[in-house]
Amino acid sequence: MTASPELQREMLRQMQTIRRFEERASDDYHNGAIYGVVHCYIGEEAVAVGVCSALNKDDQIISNHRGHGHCIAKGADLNRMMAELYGRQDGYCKGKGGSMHIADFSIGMLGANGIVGGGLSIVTGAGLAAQLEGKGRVAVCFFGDGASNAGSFHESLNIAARWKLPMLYVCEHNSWAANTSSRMTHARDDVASRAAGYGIPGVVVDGNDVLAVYEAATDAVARARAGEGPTLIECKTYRWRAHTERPGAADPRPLEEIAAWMAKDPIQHLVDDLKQQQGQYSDAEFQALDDAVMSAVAAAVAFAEASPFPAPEAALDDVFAD
Amino acid sequence: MTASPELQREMLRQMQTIRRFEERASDDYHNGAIYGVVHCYIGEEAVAVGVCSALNKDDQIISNHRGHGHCIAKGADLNRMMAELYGRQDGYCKGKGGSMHIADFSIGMLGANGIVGGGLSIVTGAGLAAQLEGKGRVAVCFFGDGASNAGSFHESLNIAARWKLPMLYVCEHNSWAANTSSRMTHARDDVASRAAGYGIPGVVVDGNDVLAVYEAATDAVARARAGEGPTLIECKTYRWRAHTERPGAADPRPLEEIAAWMAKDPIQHLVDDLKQQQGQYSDAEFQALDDAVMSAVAAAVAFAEASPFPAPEAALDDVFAD
Amino acid sequence: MREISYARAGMEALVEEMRRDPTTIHLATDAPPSLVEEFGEARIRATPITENAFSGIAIGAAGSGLRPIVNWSMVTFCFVAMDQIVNQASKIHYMFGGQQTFPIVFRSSVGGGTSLAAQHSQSPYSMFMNLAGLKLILPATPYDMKGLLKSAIRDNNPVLSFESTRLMGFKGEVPDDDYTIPLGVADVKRTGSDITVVALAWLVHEALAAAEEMAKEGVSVEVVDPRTLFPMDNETIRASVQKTGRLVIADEAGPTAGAAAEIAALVTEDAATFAALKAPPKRVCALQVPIPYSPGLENHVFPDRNRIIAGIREVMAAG
Amino acid sequence: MREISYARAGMEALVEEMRRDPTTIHLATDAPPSLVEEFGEARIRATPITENAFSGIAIGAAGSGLRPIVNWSMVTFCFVAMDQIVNQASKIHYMFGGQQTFPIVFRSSVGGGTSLAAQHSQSPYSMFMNLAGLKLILPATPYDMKGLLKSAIRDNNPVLSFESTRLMGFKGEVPDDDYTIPLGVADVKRTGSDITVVALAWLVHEALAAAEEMAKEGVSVEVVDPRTLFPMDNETIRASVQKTGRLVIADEAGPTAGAAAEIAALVTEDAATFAALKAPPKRVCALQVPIPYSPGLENHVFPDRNRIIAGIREVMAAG
Ligand SMILES: Cc1ncc(C[n+]2csc(CCOP(=O)(O)OP(=O)(O)O)c2C)c(N)n1
Ligand SMILES: Cc1ncc(C[n+]2csc(CCOP(=O)(O)OP(=O)(O)O)c2C)c(N)n1
Ligand SMILES: [Mg+2]
Ligand SMILES: [Mg+2]
Repeated sequence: MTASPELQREMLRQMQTIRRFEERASDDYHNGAIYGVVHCYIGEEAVAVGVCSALNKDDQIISNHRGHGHCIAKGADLNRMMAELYGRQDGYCKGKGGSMHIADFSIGMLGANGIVGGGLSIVTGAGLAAQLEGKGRVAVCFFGDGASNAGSFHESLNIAARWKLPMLYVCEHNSWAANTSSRMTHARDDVASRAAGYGIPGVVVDGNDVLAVYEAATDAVARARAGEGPTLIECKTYRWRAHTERPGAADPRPLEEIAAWMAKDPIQHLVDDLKQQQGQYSDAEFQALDDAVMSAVAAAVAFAEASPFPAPEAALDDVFAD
Repeated sequence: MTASPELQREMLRQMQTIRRFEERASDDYHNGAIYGVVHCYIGEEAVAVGVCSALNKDDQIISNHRGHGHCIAKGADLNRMMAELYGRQDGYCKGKGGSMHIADFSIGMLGANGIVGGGLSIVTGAGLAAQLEGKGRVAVCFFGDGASNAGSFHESLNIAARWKLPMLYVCEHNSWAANTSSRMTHARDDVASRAAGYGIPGVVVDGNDVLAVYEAATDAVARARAGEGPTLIECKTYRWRAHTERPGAADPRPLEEIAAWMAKDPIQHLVDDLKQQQGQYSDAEFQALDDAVMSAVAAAVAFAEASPFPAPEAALDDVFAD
Repeated sequence: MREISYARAGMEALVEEMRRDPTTIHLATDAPPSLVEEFGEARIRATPITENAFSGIAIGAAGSGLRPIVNWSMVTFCFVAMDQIVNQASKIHYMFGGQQTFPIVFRSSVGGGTSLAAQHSQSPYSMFMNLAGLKLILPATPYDMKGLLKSAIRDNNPVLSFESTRLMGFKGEVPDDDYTIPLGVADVKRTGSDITVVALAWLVHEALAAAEEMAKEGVSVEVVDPRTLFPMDNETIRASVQKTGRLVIADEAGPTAGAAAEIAALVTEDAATFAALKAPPKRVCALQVPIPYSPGLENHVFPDRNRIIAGIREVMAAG
Repeated sequence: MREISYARAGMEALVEEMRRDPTTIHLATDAPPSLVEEFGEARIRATPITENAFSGIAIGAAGSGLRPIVNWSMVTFCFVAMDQIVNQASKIHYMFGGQQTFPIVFRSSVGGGTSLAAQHSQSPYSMFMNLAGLKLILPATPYDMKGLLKSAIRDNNPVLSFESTRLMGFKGEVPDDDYTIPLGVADVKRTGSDITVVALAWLVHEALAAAEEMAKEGVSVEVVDPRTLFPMDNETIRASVQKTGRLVIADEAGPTAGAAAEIAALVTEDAATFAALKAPPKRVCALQVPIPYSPGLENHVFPDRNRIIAGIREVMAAG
């Protein structure tokens, strides 16, 4: 299925939001307002947005350590995201989680996760719940090429395939796991080639083409809702920035490789598509979009700054539920 | 490569030894001389014997909870095996291990293992050591269809394939993991179909035909010694007995299924082959072989009975090496 | 009152709670036929041998509105799933700011005594005590098993239920009607005035036997069973030791940084209890070694009523 | 003497031992370029993100004649590998009757203080203390790091090296020549006569600062650093407490069944030490919660010099 013009514009807005949000998060991390660690998704926006555009609000996703893009694409509130990064009371996790643990169960965002491969089985449990509920919900796992080598990938895909769970496993293949190239770690570079062993479709997509991602996801969602089981979608993409924003950390990736991928900017790609398809899309229109996005990010920062730090004793709350 | 007549007779001797050894172990378990748990390999003898016949003494294997067959095929001493089952001082593990933990590092038998999937990575480390040593040694993993769904299968095969380790991964597909049918647990029943995802050969063999297993193993060993990396060999076979020898334990397997597989007895299969190929092989010859095997088993029992129980305080030894 | 076994009591708790609440599901490598018959294959899932995956599946299902009950079978197998327990289940409610509950029970059998050797004879509950975010139960009788397991299933947090291998066939009185035992409440299994024995699981029964024996010598032994390891009922334990002034702790696990160490520490760090102590508290635990196979070796490693008696005598003699 | 950082001291130990023994290999998800350059890709393996597999690979390689050094990076990631640690590495020498040695070092960083939240701020060393069959080191200075890590690499058993995140940049004197520190020997980091503080890793330095502070008030604090958690140097700890009669235990981990509980128990169960105690021993540990992200919350959870001082005052006041 192809995306309507409106949907394409919405996709563009989301991608630009992810980018601007993270540019700001990176700045604020470097100037000390955000703590711990920040992993940026910039360059990979088309994957989260393409997939989530094919979902309903009550469908569920799970993310990994690089979670801002997935959150935003699933509809998370920028204010509460930024407040969480700022470690404030009104953050999604009341300041307990930070960048690596943002979740919003009310919109089906089951959380970022600091453990590579950790989310694969958890979201498979959401797929099981969806199947038992029988209302056609689907569950989606976002994970990296690095995670695809973890045992939990194999265990989860085999179970989901055997139980015909309504799921999408979306591998964001950016060719690097921290500072290790996937050429060092993958017996076969195409992760999708593993799908055959589970008797499920394995699809390779240009992960910088949001419309291609959307189409692949739409097909897989239809398959899942029809009770035909999971699909493995491998999106070839690239992160523009180092593994984390930590100043001075090594980044062994060749500069030409980075430059080549930056030339394939997913946002520019969609802008070009829009211009081509619908002659009327203009630079001015994009500028207006970006202005709106920038205001939303600025508002999120203002919200975060206005939110108090949690009281120290709040550290003792939420260990157990009632 | 086809096995020489002498080798075929040796294979027959080993298979018959496994069977008679375990018949005795089962009896002695039921009469209380052997403790804990005993998992019998009877019906699957052709796998261990076919594979180990393709190995040298300094090649290494690892086993699982169903380990007697692998031990015997790799050349373990029946006396010390039986003494271990009897919990005696002269057992392979000085009475500390029992059936699930027999090992003999001096013959490249890296141990039985009570954790399903636990041995897959350990033996991959032996393969790494063999590669670094550079003397052409290979390492072999025996594991069940149940283990093939564990994360360690995926992690280990991907690494072995990527590093081109000199290894054989031998799946003993007996269609059951304890009381659960592989139809319930495998998205695709053929485990070998997963090899393609790692870019390595995946071979399916009649696991009750020792000569077929031997040929497949010989090819894979040659490939491994040539530095071309691992092979996944799936042997279709069946266990004749319940999952463990525990009296009264449930065995949900259909009687017809058991009967059908018993009709494909791997020992009878080789006897028939020998008779056909070498008209001279006679029932009398087989009888003589069996007599010799029975004496060896009886001698092992006598050895075990003569060996003392370890002193209670020996429980404190061997926690740490010097 | 009717008597049923410890294993049966666990099964009754499970079945009754699964009847009570249709959002409960059961995940294990084995799908017990009686459960499949009553609840169907949709709710009773036979999983591949993937403790890591099906423990994670339980977490995701719990976060999506179900109440999973996982059976790892032996505790041994949970180590394959440890990432999901340590990094996810124990922290997920907290690190997401309490926005979602994760009601899950993870059942497993613990302990030795059946010649299953090192891997299959483990009592590692203390490993989970130092983690925050998990509740831990360790029942010693059929009555406690049923009541605690029901509470665990109704609890909105991940609860680990450690069930003693040695007690599976042990019979005891269990009422017919529905009852629960609150988590975090110890049980004084025998009252006494001279010395407190805090005993866990199988060793509760060995301690009771030891108490019987010591009574003949005129020593009055109080036996306290914490039943829940986290939260631990510090008050009941301290009150008992304040009364008796003496403490022996009996645990089938090794002593080092074990539940027994925690019990010793919680008693001695409390000013009033410390002041009441007449002698050093004593741990009667397994020897700090892996568990060997051969019965003579294995028996040498585990504590039993005789070692508890020796421990009681030692403490009585000390002050 | 030259001063180098704690992290650098670890790297020196690794490099020197890898030069010394060509059977050593290094396994981690990251292959540090300097190591690859010196030792080559064959010995310095960049693994996929498969802590379970590469920990198992280390065991098999060790059993086949190599001496693997594994770096899990954060201790967090070892939970994926727990089956290989708990069910295999700790038991394999014993359950095979001692027929083969398994010389392996598993390195990881522990602790909090860097706003990395619950999963990435763990100090779970006590989980491994209750297991039998593993040696455990926890160095607090560059000197100890280098000497202990060298001993660990030369040891013929699996050794877990827990290395404090907070101390990575901490500098201290380290001699140029080869030296080792035997496993199982505690170090009295400061002598004193009024109270003993047994402190671990980062808290050794906080305890020293607290001691300095208390000296101004005329309280003489002895600071003991066990350095090795298993085997624990019971003698040195007990001797110190027998001298001072008072004990505070400072640990960045939570108290429950933690290393601090073990230290409390080993002190109080010893008759002579128990007799010498003037006040209840006190644990100054992290609060028993997962570690939160926001700095104010995180600081509230961890112990520091101020809480140690408060603990010392409390114990001094008690008797
Ligand atoms: C089990 C585990 N091991 C190691 C790490 C450290 N780590 C964090 S992110 C990362 C790389 C992940 O690569 P990939 O899955 O490809 O995701 P990407 O960062 O490329 O998006 C590593 C090794 C971890 N978080 N979890
Ligand atoms: C991790 C783990 N989970 C569960 C078990 C219990 N268990 C022992 S053997 C077995 C079945 C193994 O099946 P398979 O691998 O096919 O080997 P087979 O017994 O058929 O030879 C199970 C579930 C175990 N030993 N380890
Ligand atoms: Mg990647
Ligand atoms: Mg099987």
